[in-house]
Amino acid sequence: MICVCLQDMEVTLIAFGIARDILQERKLNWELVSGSTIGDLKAALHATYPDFDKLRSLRCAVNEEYVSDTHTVQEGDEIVLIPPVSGG
Amino acid sequence: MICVCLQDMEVTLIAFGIARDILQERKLNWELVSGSTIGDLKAALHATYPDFDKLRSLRCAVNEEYVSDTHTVQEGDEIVLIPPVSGG
Amino acid sequence: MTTIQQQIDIRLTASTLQLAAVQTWLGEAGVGGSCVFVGTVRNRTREKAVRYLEFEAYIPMAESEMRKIAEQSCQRWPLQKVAIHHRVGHLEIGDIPVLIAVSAAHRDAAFAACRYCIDTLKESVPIWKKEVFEDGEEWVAAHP
Amino acid sequence: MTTIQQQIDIRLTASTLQLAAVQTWLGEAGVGGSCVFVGTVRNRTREKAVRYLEFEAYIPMAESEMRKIAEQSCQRWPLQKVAIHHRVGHLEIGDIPVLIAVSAAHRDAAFAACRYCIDTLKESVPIWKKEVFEDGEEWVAAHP
Repeated sequence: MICVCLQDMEVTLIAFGIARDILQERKLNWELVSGSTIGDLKAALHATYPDFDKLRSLRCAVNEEYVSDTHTVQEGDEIVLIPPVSGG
Repeated sequence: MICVCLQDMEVTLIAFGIARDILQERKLNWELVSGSTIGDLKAALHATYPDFDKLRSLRCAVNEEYVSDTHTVQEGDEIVLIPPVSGG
Repeated sequence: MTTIQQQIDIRLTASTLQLAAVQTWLGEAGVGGSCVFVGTVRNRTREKAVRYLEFEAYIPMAESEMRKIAEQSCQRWPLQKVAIHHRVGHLEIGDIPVLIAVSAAHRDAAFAACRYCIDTLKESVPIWKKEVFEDGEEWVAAHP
Repeated sequence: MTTIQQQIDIRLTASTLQLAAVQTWLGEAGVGGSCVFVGTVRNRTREKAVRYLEFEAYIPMAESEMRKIAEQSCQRWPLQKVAIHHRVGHLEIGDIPVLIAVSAAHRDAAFAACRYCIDTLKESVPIWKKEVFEDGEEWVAAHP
């Protein structure tokens, strides 16, 4: 992906399970407009990687806690992409 | 106990748990009028051993199956006295 | 083809009950989930210290009632295996008097059947537990 | 005085899970009954033969979510001990991916809490299971 638009915040995405297969990376730097929410990030991910549309769900975690779509992303956040879990 | 009344049927009682303590025997021969039911036997036992009144329940089994109070006793039956069970 | 006999393991024994033995046995099935209930001899009943317990059983009928419970469970839920093991004789604090293991493709069935087995065992299986205290003894649940 | 930390045993490990280890641990409590749930790797999913499974976890969060589940259980029910153990890495058919053990004075609480733990674990703990077949592989439950 070549990102040519001007952005003012960078976060790190960490992907597990099928999310890692979709990104083809465990870790990926990602640029976002300042003030973006988790919902904004997910929309951008779905636009860039349409395979996310096929998942049953996609949750995100920051600091080892689930965060909702309305959560505001901070510069430098490590955002963990959590596709449907299947432990047990 | 001395049983002087005329009876025409003998069964064997087998007692477990607190029923054995009450009878002070594991096995006891018992005489009954022909055609008696389990209910009749239990009434006779309660009359002879009032400690049975203190139990939460008293069930009987014949041929390794529970039998109801209306079950008719047969000559020679082995009747197992089953006080409240407490396995597990 | 698995028959109901191969699925069911009933034991009434004076030997120590072991979870490890059940693990091996459950592992032989193509199971998804197993629910195991383990009873343990409690160290206190109504504030009196229990020194040890004696379990007495009317053995042939106890085995037959345990088998009935397992068979009823297999009829009522889609199960793969049911084990019902019970100790008799002398038990110390911490020993396992009862061990029930139920395996099924789906955990709903495993939980429901395991619960059914222990509840029904406590109602219908002719086994009696005597608690022995420092100053006496008592048949459990005999009196209201 | 038992604290909540002593009651809870959380493990996310690449080593074999053993029921026997849980038996010893449960035996230390003054328990009445324990309910144990044991997952087992199934040998068939939708008619395709599974060769083996790979479990991946977001380890720090998985441990923290497992601990939350155990703590919530202790708050909601009168429990003595809660163990939640989960495997990661390569698992063969018949291996145990998850083992949950809950002990309580009364079996109602043990059954309810054990059920809550496995249900909640399957919803919220970031662990992912990949089934590997002869002709491919698949992340379980990823797609609708």
